[in-house]
Amino acid sequence: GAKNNDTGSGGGTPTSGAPAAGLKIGLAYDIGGRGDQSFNDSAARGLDKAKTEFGLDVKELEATAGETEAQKEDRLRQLVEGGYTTVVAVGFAYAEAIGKVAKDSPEVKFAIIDDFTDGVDTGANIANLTFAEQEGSFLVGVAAALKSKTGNVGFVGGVNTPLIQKFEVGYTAGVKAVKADATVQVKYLTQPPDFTGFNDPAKGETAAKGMFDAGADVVYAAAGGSGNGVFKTAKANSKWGIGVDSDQYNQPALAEVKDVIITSMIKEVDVAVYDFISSVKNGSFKAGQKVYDLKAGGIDYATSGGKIDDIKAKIDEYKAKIVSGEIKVADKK
Amino acid sequence: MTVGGLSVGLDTAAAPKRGKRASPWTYALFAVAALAVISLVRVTTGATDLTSAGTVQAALTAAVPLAMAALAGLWAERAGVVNIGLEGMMVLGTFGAGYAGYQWGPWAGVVFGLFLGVVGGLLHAVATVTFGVDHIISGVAINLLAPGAALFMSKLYFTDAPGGGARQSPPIGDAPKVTVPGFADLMGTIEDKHWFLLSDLAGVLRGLTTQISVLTLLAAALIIGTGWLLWRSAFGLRLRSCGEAPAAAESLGVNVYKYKYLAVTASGAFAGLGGAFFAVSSGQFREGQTGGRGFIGLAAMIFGNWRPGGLATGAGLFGYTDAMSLRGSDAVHALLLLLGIALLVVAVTQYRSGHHVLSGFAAAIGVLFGWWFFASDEVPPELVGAAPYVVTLLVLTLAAQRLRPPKLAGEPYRRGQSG
Amino acid sequence: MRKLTPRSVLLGLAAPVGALVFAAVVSAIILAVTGHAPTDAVDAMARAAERPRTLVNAVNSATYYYLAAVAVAIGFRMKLFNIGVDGQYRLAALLSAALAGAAFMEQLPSFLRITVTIVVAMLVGAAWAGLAALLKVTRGVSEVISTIMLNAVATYLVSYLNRPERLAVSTAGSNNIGTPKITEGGQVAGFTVEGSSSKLFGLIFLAAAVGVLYWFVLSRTRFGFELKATGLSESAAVASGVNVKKMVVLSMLLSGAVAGLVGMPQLLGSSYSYSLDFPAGLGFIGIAVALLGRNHPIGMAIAALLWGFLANTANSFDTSGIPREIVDIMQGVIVLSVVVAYELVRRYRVRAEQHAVGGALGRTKTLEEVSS
Amino acid sequence: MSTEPPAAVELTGITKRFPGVIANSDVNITVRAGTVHAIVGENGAGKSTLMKILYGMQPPDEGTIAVNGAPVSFGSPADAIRAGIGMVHQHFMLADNLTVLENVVLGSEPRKGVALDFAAARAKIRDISDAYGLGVHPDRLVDDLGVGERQRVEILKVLYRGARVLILDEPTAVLVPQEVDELFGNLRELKAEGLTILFISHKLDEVLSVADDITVIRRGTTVASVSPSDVTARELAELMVGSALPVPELRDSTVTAKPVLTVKNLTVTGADGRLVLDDISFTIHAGEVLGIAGVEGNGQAELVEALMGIHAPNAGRVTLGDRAGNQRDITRASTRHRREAGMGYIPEDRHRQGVLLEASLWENRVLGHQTRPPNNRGPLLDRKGAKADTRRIVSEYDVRTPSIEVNASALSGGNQQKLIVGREMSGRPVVLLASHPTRGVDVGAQAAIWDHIRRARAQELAVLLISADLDELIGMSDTLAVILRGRFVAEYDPRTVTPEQLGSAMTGAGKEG
Ligand SMILES: Nc1ncnc2c1ncn2[C@@H]1O[C@H](COP(=O)(O)OP(=O)(O)OP(=O)(O)O)[C@@H](O)[C@H]1O
Ligand SMILES: Nc1ncnc2c1ncn2[C@@H]1O[C@H](COP(=O)(O)OP(=O)(O)OP(=O)(O)O)[C@@H](O)[C@H]1O
Ligand SMILES: [Mg+2]
Ligand SMILES: [Mg+2]
Repeated sequence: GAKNNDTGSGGGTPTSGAPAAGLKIGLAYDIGGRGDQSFNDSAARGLDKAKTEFGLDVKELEATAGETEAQKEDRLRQLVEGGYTTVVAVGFAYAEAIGKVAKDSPEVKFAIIDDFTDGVDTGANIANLTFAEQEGSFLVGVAAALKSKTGNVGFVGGVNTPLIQKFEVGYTAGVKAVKADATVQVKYLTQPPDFTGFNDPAKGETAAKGMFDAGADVVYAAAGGSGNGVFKTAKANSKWGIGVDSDQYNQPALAEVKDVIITSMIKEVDVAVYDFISSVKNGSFKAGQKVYDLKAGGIDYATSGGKIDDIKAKIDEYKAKIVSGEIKVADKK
Repeated sequence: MTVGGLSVGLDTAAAPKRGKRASPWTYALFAVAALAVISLVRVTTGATDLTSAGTVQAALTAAVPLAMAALAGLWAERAGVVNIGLEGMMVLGTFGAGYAGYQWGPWAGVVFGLFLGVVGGLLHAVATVTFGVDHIISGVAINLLAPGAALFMSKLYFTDAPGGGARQSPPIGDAPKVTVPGFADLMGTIEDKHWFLLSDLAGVLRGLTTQISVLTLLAAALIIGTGWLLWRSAFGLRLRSCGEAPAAAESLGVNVYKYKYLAVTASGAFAGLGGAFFAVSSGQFREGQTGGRGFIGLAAMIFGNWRPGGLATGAGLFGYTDAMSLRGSDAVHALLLLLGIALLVVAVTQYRSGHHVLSGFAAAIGVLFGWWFFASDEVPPELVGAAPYVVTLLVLTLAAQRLRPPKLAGEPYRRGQSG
Repeated sequence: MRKLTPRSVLLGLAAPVGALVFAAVVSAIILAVTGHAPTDAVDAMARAAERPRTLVNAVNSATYYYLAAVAVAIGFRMKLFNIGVDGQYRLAALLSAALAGAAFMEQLPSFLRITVTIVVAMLVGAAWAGLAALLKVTRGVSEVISTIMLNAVATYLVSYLNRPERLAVSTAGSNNIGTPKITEGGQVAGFTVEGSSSKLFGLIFLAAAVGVLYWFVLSRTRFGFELKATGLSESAAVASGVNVKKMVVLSMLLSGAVAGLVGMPQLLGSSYSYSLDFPAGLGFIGIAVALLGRNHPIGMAIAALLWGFLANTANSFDTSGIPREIVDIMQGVIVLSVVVAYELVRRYRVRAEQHAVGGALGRTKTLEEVSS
Repeated sequence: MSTEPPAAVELTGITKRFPGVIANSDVNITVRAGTVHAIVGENGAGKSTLMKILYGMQPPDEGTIAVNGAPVSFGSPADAIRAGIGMVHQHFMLADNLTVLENVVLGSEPRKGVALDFAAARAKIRDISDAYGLGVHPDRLVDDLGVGERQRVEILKVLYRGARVLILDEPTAVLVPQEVDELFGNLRELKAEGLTILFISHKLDEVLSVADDITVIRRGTTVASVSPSDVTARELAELMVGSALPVPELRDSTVTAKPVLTVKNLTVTGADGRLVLDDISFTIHAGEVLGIAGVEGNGQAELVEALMGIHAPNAGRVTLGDRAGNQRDITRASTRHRREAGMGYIPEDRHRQGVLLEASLWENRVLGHQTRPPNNRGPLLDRKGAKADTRRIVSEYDVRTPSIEVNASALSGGNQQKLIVGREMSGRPVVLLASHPTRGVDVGAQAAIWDHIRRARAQELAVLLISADLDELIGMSDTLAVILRGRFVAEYDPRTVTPEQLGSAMTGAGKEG
């Protein structure tokens, strides 16, 4: 029934190039949804910004743990059927589903965050918004190595997935780039399909404490909500932590421990979402992969709190090298 | 029925030997011997984390909610009600602690978490005691209901709260922590010397005296208090009689329903407290933060033979291995050697008491672990986390199953139906 | 299974219907109290029920819920609590997916390839469950604990194996990771349903066959009788020549084998690969469905369909602005109220039965009759 | 009459209805203070129900209770206890996992603050135990006690609460004569102290020997109040059932020379390493009943379980002969093989081993015979065949039930027992292990069960009979052996032996034989 929506979406011809008036945006979140204070929230911020600016009609749906692809697909289809002609899927779990739905609804513009798999979620009406997390992680790795007095730093990953491994790989490379003989302790809190590792500050605390006890003095928490535990124990032990996804120094929930957060690896999902919506809005939609990396400004590191002011120049040096392509950061071990 | 319905297999393990219970000295001696073995492994492998204060502290933190869940199970089952809904009640506790905690401080959180646990317990009591519903079914229903309700309420109350979100509460302050001044430092100095046995003992003691949350102390008091109340008081005798022979209790004028209600409600309270402990110690409520610990708590209770000391040991063992697997990977690698040695010791003792098959089995696994230790530098990181589960399974397999569950736990009971 | 009379049918329906109404009322109250319109929820469900795609998805979900429930029920019938269906099916799905996706399998004719995949899944599930059975009969380890532990161990094992250097392949640009995709010959074709983009799982017939087999074995065979007898009274079963140890091992193996099937409809009918987003936690849903369906082959089927429908209406609730968590709450309330209702009906039945027995005995005679 | 002290207990117009049954209807009983008052009646006559009403466990639908002349109304046993009434139940009401002390003080614990005052409790229990010669040790686990001791713990429980009126519901069913004598000694002592005792028993000679007054209950109502000096056991029985008392006896010997069950040097050790069966040897021939007498807990249960293959023996040999006389070693055979080879089994505890309470009667017919026609066809159940055969058993063995589809739990104990006997006989056994086949069964059913055993014996059935009822043992056996502490200590000719001789051999007091 995809054809029926042609009139519903304002009567415009659904080809790229023609700006649509009164855009209806559907957003399908990953597990956690709006309010997860992390990845999904970041996407929500982008949506909110677009909404206030363009006055959109939006619909937000979220995933449940343990659901199947059919349910994800159903979610996207419900959005399409509801007349939402611009659909954003947050998270790689939507890869297969978006591929199928997009094929059936060529008039709808889709975007998927964090995935670009050829033949699965690619098509003329899909934008694949991916991030070079390894590059940002590299920079905070540099910061960690420069700040560390012991030459021993840590990485706490929430759940052992390829996505989080990207963070680890980049981080380790960053550390080694500064101090080749530095030790990087690595710990993942849980293994899939147990995704509680993103949600268990107590585990984060235990893991980080172990790292501090073993001589680390900076720990990078790529662990969603479990990062809170990392920062808490860093504070209790007068050590440092590094945040992830957004500038965690400024997160209200972390106000009490923010002075140990020296920097954060920023992944601008909000920017990606906003960019995508405005591209549809002004008719400049482009299918295919759009990489948000350091160069594109989709990835960055935070300086709030001023803890790394002394080494900022050094970090920026590395940043420039990555942007210029002089340093290539691998995203896999 | 609670051990899993069937009693088959229990006869194959050594039968419960009654008679004298081991004296405290025997236990102490056993503990020292075990520590010596661990120390030996620590010295040979250099994995200081095996007995470091940090490990002990982390083990305590991990063990406390488990112990609370196990204690909750103990209260219910001693009164004859199986409570598999612990997980759900813990979830209610985490939410309660988050809700009250961010508004009125951690203690309010503890109290309200406990209160919501009580609500869950009451629901279970109404279903099982009044309506005679199968205990397992009621528990499963509560496990379905509670997380849904918690998330539902969390979205309702926390979404717009400052620093909160749809799935997490705003931050709660932490409960106070205490350190024994002077002593802890002294132990620290000894620990750093890495002497055989002495440093290990110091590490353990330091872990037990440094930065201990008041909630941990509360939990310890509750475990001891439960032991006293259930086995030394008239109230406890009546409560236990409801799990052993409710008909007899009723015929002596004990109001069985009342005690079952009390026990299951208390069970809910303990589970809620365990949940609150999660929230308060990690600084906020988070959806799903109990992560199935209610079930592990139940396992700890069975492991501990429905006794406070036993369940504390079970929770401690699990907490210890869990803490170790989350901390360095070295310690888990060293654990392979430790397990190997322990299994060989078991093999020898079993051989001497005539259980040749079991002895051979233990020896084989022991050698396997030893070989794994020497043939590798580390346990694959994906497998490290399995340590607590594997160790629990191994201990259960090799320890004789001298379990004595309350006789009528899980059996529906109706007033005036006996005799 | 009793004789069907109008009264017994009515009694049989009273419990579930009454409970469903009660659950609906409770959910409505919760919604109303929290400022949502219960009518919106009804609306959303009605719309979901009209949408062929949702119905197909519901039936598809019910397919594996049902398999999980049967796996659980086999143990439950003899008071054996296989909490480990979850770990069993995940491990089985991973290993059989790796096998089915392997290049050499492509040589095989399609039917054989699918059969081998399914058989391997059953074997893996049975083996993992067999571990718990072994621990129980040789060492008396409670299967409740051992299966909880084995679930966790399976999680770690799966994540160890699901790596590019072991069984998985990683695809460029993808953040997912899983076994190689099963090519067409290894897939089970689904059924196209008019108006639905989802296909009905071809393996729905497998689930149905398992259900029929379950019914047949339990009610028509000696094995089933012995299973039930053991569940009702272990000591009486032993005295009657039932080898309970053997029964524990057998039923645990069977339960594990059926658990191994749980992942198959999804794997061979939709995912074609075991990856990070393969559905998890189905074992626990199976417990709820088995309990709700009272271990009865048809009861569980109805429960599975109900569960599947509720799970697939969550999206519709979301669209209507109703918090999707209400589904969990409804499910919990349904289980509780159904069992309470069953218990009340059961009590009524027992009284009626005693009444009948009393009547047959003709116990009450007058004093004159007695003394004459 | 007005000078007489008020009656200790007066039950007036008590009526109690259960679904489909009137358990008590207009019962009137007056119990004089300081007497032993016996209540007799067949199974299901309503004796226990009446006593439960007096003990506050069930409310009467109609009628009043007066204690010492004052009307009372009991909402729970606690009220009855307060009024000085104590009850020892038909089935033990003890928690196995608790100690004697805990069992005794439960519900009226001496306290020191919140704590249970163990010292005080222990002292008081010792005092009572010594005063009445009960010989009870407060700190033993009830699980470790024999039946006689448990009985005494039950009595101690009542005395501990200072009861003035004792209800004893079938206290002697599980006791041997010596224990019964001891118990009666205790009762007389209690009576001398001014206590009043309500006593229920199916053993009429006991009743006659100990009671001061006897009330006969029939079908829920009082039919007679007699004094023991005025009636004989036979007359009493006729009052109870309206027919003559059945006598267990075997008319003539059917013993053949064909050995059926041969046991050689059977030895079994218990879980704690103790010898529970020590070198037992015997042979039962076709058409022979071997009776085994013994105080409960001397190895009878282990013997039966070893013979049924439920527990493996440590040493010894068991051989079973079939109808053709072929001998087979079954020492290591499984329970199923033994059953298929022709062993029938009437267990002592029907609820534990005999029936599935929550299964229909026809499923209970299948139980234990699931591998043989008419219940199966290969691996499949033959539901039709099983149901038809169940109907046959129900009518042949007079099982009172409206249908074969009701659950076994709906049947009274006696009817359950008849079903079990019918089932085991239908398996065409070559040997029947019968443990207490008539325990707790009323006289009518008893006679029927004995009759069935007799008839099967005439057709060359070999029977191992274990019973606590010595009359039954003596009357039904061709040979009698006495078991004590796991050994056969004596053998008797049932035609010449007296219950007293048996009793002393069972307790190790006698040394003849
Ligand atoms: N507590 C109870 N609840 C329901 N029914 C009961 C109860 N007690 C007894 N009955 C019913 O009463 C009947 C027989 O009771 P009762 O136990 O007195 O029989 P009995 O012949 O004395 O058996 P037994 O010899 O085992 O004592 C059965 O129909 C049984 O179902
Ligand atoms: N709780 C109950 N529910 C239903 N019926 C019952 C219950 N208790 C007893 N009955 C009925 O009342 C009748 C009287 O039972 P009661 O136990 O008083 O008999 P009794 O005289 O003690 O028999 P026995 O000599 O076998 O002990 C039983 O046969 C049974 O049918
Ligand atoms: Mg009775
Ligand atoms: Mg009675």
